Amino acid sequence: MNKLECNLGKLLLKNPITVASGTFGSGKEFKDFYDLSLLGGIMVKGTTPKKRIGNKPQRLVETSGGIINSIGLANGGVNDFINNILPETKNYGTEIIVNISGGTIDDYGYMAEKLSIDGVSALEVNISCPNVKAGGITFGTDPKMAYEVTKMVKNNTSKPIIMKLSPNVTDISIMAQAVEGGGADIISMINTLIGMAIDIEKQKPIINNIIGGYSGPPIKPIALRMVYEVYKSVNIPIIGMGGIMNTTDALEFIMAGATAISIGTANFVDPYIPLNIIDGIEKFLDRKCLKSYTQIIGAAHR
Amino acid sequence: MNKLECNLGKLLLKNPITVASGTFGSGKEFKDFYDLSLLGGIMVKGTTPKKRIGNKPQRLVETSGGIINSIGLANGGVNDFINNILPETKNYGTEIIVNISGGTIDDYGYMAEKLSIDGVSALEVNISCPNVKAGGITFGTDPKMAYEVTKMVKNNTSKPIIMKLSPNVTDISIMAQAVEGGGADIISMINTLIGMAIDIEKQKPIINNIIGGYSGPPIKPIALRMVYEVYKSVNIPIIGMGGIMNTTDALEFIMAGATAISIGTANFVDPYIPLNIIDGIEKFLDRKCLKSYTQIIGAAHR
Amino acid sequence: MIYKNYGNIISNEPIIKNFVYLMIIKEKNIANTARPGQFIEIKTGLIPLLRKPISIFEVDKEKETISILYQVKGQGTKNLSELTANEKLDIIGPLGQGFTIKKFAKKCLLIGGGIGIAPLYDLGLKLKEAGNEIEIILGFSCKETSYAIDYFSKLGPVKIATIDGSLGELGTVEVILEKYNFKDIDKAYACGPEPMLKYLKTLEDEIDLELSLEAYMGCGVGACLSCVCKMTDGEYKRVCKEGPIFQVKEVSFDE
Amino acid sequence: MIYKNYGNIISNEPIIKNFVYLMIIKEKNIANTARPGQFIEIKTGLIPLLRKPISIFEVDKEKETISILYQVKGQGTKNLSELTANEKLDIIGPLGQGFTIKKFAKKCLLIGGGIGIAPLYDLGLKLKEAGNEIEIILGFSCKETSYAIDYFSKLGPVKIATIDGSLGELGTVEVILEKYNFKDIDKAYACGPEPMLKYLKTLEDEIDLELSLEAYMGCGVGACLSCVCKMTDGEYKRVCKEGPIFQVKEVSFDE
Ligand SMILES: Cc1cc2nc3c(=O)[nH]c(=O)nc-3n(C[C@H](O)[C@H](O)[C@H](O)COP(=O)(O)OP(=O)(O)OC[C@H]3O[C@@H](n4cnc5c(N)ncnc54)[C@H](O)[C@@H]3O)c2cc1C
Ligand SMILES: Cc1cc2nc3c(=O)[nH]c(=O)nc-3n(C[C@H](O)[C@H](O)[C@H](O)COP(=O)(O)OP(=O)(O)OC[C@H]3O[C@@H](n4cnc5c(N)ncnc54)[C@H](O)[C@@H]3O)c2cc1C
Ligand SMILES: Cc1cc2nc3c(=O)[nH]c(=O)nc-3n(C[C@H](O)[C@H](O)[C@H](O)COP(=O)(O)O)c2cc1C
Ligand SMILES: Cc1cc2nc3c(=O)[nH]c(=O)nc-3n(C[C@H](O)[C@H](O)[C@H](O)COP(=O)(O)O)c2cc1C
Ligand code: FES
Ligand code: FES
Repeated sequence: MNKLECNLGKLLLKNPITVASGTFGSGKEFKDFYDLSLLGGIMVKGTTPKKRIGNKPQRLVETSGGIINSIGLANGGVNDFINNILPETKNYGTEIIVNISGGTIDDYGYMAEKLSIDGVSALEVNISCPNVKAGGITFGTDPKMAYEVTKMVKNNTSKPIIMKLSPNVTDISIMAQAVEGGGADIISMINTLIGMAIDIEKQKPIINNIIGGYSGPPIKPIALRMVYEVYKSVNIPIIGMGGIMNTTDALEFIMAGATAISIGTANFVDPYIPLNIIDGIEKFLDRKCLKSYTQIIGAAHR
Repeated sequence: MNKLECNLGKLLLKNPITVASGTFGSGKEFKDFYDLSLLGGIMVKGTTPKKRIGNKPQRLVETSGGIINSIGLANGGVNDFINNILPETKNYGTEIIVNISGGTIDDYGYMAEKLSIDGVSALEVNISCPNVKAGGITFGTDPKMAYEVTKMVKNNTSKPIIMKLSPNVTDISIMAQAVEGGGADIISMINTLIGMAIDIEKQKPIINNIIGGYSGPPIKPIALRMVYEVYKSVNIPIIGMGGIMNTTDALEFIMAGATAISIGTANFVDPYIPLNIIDGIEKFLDRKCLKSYTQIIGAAHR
Repeated sequence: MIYKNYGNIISNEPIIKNFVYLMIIKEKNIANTARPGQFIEIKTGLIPLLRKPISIFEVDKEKETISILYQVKGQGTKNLSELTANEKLDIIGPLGQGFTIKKFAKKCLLIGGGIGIAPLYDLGLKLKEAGNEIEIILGFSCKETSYAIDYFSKLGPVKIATIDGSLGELGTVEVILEKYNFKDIDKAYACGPEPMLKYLKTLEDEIDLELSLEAYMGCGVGACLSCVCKMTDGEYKRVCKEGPIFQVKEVSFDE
Repeated sequence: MIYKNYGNIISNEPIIKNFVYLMIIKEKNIANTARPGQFIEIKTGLIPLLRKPISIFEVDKEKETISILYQVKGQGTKNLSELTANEKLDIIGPLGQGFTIKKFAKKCLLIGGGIGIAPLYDLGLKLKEAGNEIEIILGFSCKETSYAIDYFSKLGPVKIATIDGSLGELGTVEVILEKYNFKDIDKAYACGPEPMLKYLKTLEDEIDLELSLEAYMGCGVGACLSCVCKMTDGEYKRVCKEGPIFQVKEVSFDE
């Protein structure tokens, strides 16, 4: 048996290492570096019902050892994705997980239905975006709205659905239970924390959108704690992410309760990090004489 | 006029640089390094109604460029503080701000009354602790409980009261408005974020208490964003903190809306950081030809 | 093809200490494939986390080296300046699109402001190789902080402007361009600070101009969409992928 | 008095490369006031953020130097090992309480396990100065990873145990202590890994023993309450302030 075979219920990955939405494009940009079929899966850049040009730059800045971004979900829209991107991603030999975002609950249903097609292995539902009908409150910070989005997606697709939790909440377990109740097959977590940086010379926020999503190494302890909490609260598998840079980080997430992990910001630092982690986990298992990485999922709870 | 004179409403500081509760003891431990009267104020280590021995070690670990701690509010209790610590702190020539914690709302009232004595310049109310009567929900994550604590403290003291907000909430503005409504004179923010770290060799959480408070440079962008948001939501002054290591960090907080700032984890790295920042802010003001640092409070909002 | 390789530092010398450095790096694949205007992304140390985009200053295919000319700004470029010969350098490249290179009927003009001169030197060499005559305009803050003029002198006549007038004309490259006779020029190329580029935009009808733009980069390979700049048609393009070279008429500097 | 000063590194030599190093630092104030058993907190680089507690291995008041003997474990000690002579070192110290030093009626025994031998050498020197005779027991994993034995040989007879038996007796210091005749010993001092300390705790009625403890430190000066260890009376004491030296009877290793 393959030591790294990864069973996420309705979704099977050849290994538990995926790359996080928004940090890997559709994969194309990384093809020069390595054979994408080595990855467990690719979460493609967030897709929306219609084309979005995204936010005014400056969209990204490094701060405090991490980065803040506010891209504004720039993308060509779901039709463009289906017509122009999906045909290529089908050939990558890895699971293609499409990350979807919307401004209304109906948007999510529309996207789910549209994407219930060949070449899409699963849908990852980004609920860290504002509900335009609820005064801009983020779907992912209100358990009822998160539940509604989950149910809507569930009702419009038979693909495995991965609900992606926002960490900007008081109680992450309540959010996890809400999406589990709504029919989520898998939880991915965490999305970015909200942060900002100020240019003291200009006396202005650096990111044009003022605030942005904070990611990278600094958010790891928070992400890890949340995975640990959610593992105790739900019965569906977790894809853990947030600042994973190396094998140790990845193993921490697995021991906290993640069945798979996702590499985000690290892809900018060194595109080979996902492969290094696959290799590193194999070596760790060998050193500990373990037959499958699944033996250490949630180990820190014992 | 003194460029750094700091007016927090009922509380006046000679300069806006204070040191954060739990990172500076009662000041005594830093007396060898410099004259404590140079500081704007000292937030002393958290005090509780009764003596607490604190959590089992390991209580602290460095991770991801910051630290996680779970000291467990170890302290001698409020009477010990009044009898054995306050007589000494009175001579430091700086404002002594007593940080109080409790397990019930009455605890806070009791502490507020007890500490309404000479030598105490203000009370800083730590609401990042569990309410034992409400199933362990943290006071600082529920606006109603935060409001109740504020009112209770207010009713039991005429000292200026500083409500210290927890960042582990969905909407920090609601919390800020709740304590303002309860009668808070000042807000201090942020307390630590909840984080964890796992020892992959032992396959166990590193901190004995499993989770702990995450502080230091990595939390700065989150703290800054929260100060920025709260500045827009309330009319009382803010003492900003969270990962401040140098003059630039301090100025960012001031421009985000903080009237004073507090240095925490940085004291462990270099005890002279508070003095370096006082000096650095003066130089910045000179360079920009500003007469008072108050001219840049909230500058990033303009 | 984009490579991620460890180059070997051949030398790293200050042109002006703590300010501008020239580093020569041996890296076969990048040296063999890079075109003028392209850049590399360098991991300068543990912190900063992100790689830093730096233009290719010169390529020596025979020696299989590239060189970079860089200015120390913050931690990343400071780290770079502290590296020494024989150390390894983690680089990704070549990245982005290059400048147009061909034989033009009339002369070519290179316009560089400050460290923006960096991508223009290799361009000049290749334009010359292609049989073009070249004129150069460079702008610096003052004589003491001017550099690499000797390199450009090898390409053709150099005009200089400094803000304090300590070298060449007093002012920015604008003062030279205002009275410049573009009749002999078929094609111009420019790189420099934003005010300079905005000024050049006003000349778009007088002169056929390619600009090398800067933008804050996350990935450098087109994946993160952070490095965009606005086009006249309202769309955003990626400086790291469709750029850093753009036609002046394409780009919009209105916010 | 606690000082925060920049010491000057006189030398930093591997005793065993990538494993154990000896660094000599010139810092007048600490050299003049440090007592055996005290330690310093060193800022080893940008990352790790926290200072690292390291015992004082030897003091030379005349030369105004202190030395440290340290083992490379993670990033902090790795940073230390890469420093070279004439670099500055940001240190705070001397910290904590020292060992008891006086003239005892009978002999003194030093018991060190691994890098735990570090605080014992200066102690031995000062005990000898005070007129005591000294015996030493040291434990290592194997011959190849043993070190500094030559230093201790200057103090008195040294007995050694190694886990693999490649030097001295086979096993830990326990195998030597089990058959040790404590009759001639008035006072013992120990520092080493936790299992060794726990074993020594079982000897508390046989021998008057002082232990040097370790605990994860935040501030190093008594302010953060992170470095505590349990006492037999149920209270916690701070290793950095009341310690690192404790009487074996005070401390509790339960749980
Ligand atoms: C395509 C391109 C080519 C460049 N070529 C050169 C060159 O040949 N020589 C040279 O000296 N400089 C060049 N730069 C600029 C160089 O990238 C920045 O000076 C450098 O990143 C500064 O990093 P720092 O850590 O030293 O300073 P910081 O203090 O981090 O930043 C100083 C300024 O540099 C810019 N900067 C910082 N990080 C990035 C980033 N990740 N991406 C883009 N800009 C950033 C920002 O505007 C920032 O305000 C180029 C930039 C781009 C986009
Ligand atoms: C009072 C005291 C005296 C010491 N004297 C010596 C000495 O003379 N020579 C020597 O080689 N070592 C000594 N140590 C141990 C030394 O402090 C650690 O080996 C060092 O901190 C490891 O840091 P690192 O970054 O290299 O490794 P890391 O990978 O960070 O840690 C390795 C292990 O070292 C310990 N450690 C890490 N950080 C700290 C910290 N801030 N405080 C306490 N322990 C920590 C932890 O147990 C950790 O598991 C002493 C420790 C204490 C408490
Ligand atoms: C530039 C950038 C763009 C992102 N875009 C998306 C997105 O479109 N949809 C989404 O769900 N998450 C997005 N994310 C969040 C990441 O997928 C991931 O959850 C987060 O960055 C934490 O992981 P990391 O610390 O490893 O980067 C983005 C992150 C970054 C840095
Ligand atoms: C070791 C330690 C102990 C702390 N103890 C307290 C405390 O008793 N009461 C309190 O309100 N905050 C406490 N804090 C939180 C700090 O006062 C501060 O809010 C937080 O650390 C963020 O600032 P920093 O990143 O500058 O450290 C403690 C923090 C640390 C690191
Ligand atoms: S830097 Fe990521 S798309 Fe250009
Ligand atoms: S390390 Fe802070 S009290 Fe000992």
